[in-house]
Amino acid sequence: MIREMTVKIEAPAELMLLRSLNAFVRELIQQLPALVGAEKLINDLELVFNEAFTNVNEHAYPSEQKGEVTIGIRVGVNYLEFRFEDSGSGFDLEGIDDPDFDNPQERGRGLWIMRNLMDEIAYRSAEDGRNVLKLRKYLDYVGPSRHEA
Amino acid sequence: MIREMTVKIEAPAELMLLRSLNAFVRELIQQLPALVGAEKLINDLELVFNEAFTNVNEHAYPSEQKGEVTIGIRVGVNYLEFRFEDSGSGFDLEGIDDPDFDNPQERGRGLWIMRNLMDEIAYRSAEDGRNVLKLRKYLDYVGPSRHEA
Amino acid sequence: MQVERKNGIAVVATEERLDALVAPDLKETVRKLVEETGLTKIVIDLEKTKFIDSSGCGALVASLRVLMKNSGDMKIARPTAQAKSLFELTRLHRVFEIFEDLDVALSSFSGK
Amino acid sequence: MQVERKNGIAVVATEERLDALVAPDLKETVRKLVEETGLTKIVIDLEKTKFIDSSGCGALVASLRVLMKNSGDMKIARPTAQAKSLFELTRLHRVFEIFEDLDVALSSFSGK
Ligand SMILES: Nc1ncnc2c1ncn2[C@@H]1O[C@H](COP(=O)(O)OP(=O)(O)O)[C@@H](O)[C@H]1O
Ligand SMILES: Nc1ncnc2c1ncn2[C@@H]1O[C@H](COP(=O)(O)OP(=O)(O)O)[C@@H](O)[C@H]1O
Repeated sequence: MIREMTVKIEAPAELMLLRSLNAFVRELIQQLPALVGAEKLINDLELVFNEAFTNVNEHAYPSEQKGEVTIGIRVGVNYLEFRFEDSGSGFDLEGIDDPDFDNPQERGRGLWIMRNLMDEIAYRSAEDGRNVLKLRKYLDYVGPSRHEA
Repeated sequence: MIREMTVKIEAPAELMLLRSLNAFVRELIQQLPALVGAEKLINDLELVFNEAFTNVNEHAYPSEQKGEVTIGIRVGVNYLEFRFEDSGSGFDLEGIDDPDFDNPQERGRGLWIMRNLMDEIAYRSAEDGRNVLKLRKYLDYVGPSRHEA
Repeated sequence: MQVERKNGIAVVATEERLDALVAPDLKETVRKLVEETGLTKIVIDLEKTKFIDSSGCGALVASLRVLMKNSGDMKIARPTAQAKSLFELTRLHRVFEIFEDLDVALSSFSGK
Repeated sequence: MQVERKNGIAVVATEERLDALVAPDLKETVRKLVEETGLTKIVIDLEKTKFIDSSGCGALVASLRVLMKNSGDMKIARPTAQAKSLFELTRLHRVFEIFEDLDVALSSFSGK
């Protein structure tokens, strides 16, 4: 039934879309054979998606001039991948430190959450001004479709 | 706060996406100032979206070879518009009769629902093999953003 | 979907959504009830169904037909506001026998 | 967000989602409580909050700071499984005083 599939969403990076996009992702992934009933994992993946979207909303563009975000959601044979593409300022992922746990700040937990809950995280600022954050989680595939894929 | 916005979704026309797309639309539109608390209207719009997606899933492509659908959701100053674009067989919208109410059939209520619940419905099969169904509902705009738009 | 038997009547309780994803299950459930258990009096309990669409309506029409062909009948119980409004829009409120109360739906069979 | 007073302590009950959409409201609510009513003992009741994210955590950290600066304190009551797991991931379970029971959270102030 389930096969590999990719959904691509182009939208303004507006906070107003946060919950509707989250709802979409949650409804989608909870149907995946590897995730049926896996409440904790579904929560984690929704949270990661939420953090990545919030970051584009908050950091990619100057505040009064929200640009666009292109989101890719890929259901692979044994993984789930989120891609967030913006044409904003970009940043240096490697240069972002872990949160200061001894002196907790208001901000700075988003990337920590993404790094810890996902198996792969990669960020690339391309020459053409497009920045892409790629987040991947491997899932134990269960169900018949591995063979069909 | 709310401005005009367009969200574009490219996805396979798979039934598996029906509920997640519906959830997205519902979450999105229930935040619109004109729709806050308007349960019946929110239900109607979700139903129309649901019918249009189901039709692409069921009719646009041969059954074992589901193609792609491109969905546009446009929040206008005083309207909401759904666009469903497929590259399938296409059909003649004007040629589709109303359901036979005296001899109820299993099928044939989708377009009736869309026609009755929306203010505008238009279908175009373009030369390039793209078919576009456009569904529009005018909303009484409330809130500050009319002036900003 | 949950099926229960009450005095020779099957009560089929549908889930939160009765759409193209589950419409085939509903038809199949009713067909099996008729073929395998011989039950032809069925109440469809829509209490939990917050969302029904044209595919759901289609499955109900198909089920009614199967039951009538087998000298049975189908009643609908406890439709939500969304279901009622869709039945009216599609004129199915004139086709289905609809009850606000499950027990009344059940006892409506006994006259026959 | 709902605010109630119980014996000089404010109980702020957050909604189903505590994300970037409402994090500013929480900070603002706490700031106003302190500035306008002088209340500096606050329990954040997370019972209804099925989803909290880094913005929600940030609003809680900011609130705790404001309260401590005003010689008050903040306790967290009834976190859901999702909230508990996020507090652990972000090590905030060592920063916040967290209670499974709302009354225990409330009475934890009285020792001071
Ligand atoms: N999409 C993005 N575009 C530009 N900068 C970003 C983006 N995502 C993250 N950043 C940068 O990384 C920093 C850390 O992000 P994060 O860990 O999520 O914490 P926070 O968002 O609370 O600051 C941000 O403050 C910002 O400078
Ligand atoms: N996207 C589409 N592509 C091709 N044909 C379509 C499409 N949407 C509708 N149709 C045609 O219009 C007919 C009526 O559709 P509808 O009123 O929704 O009823 P149903 O889907 O139950 O047949 C369909 O049977 C189909 O032939």
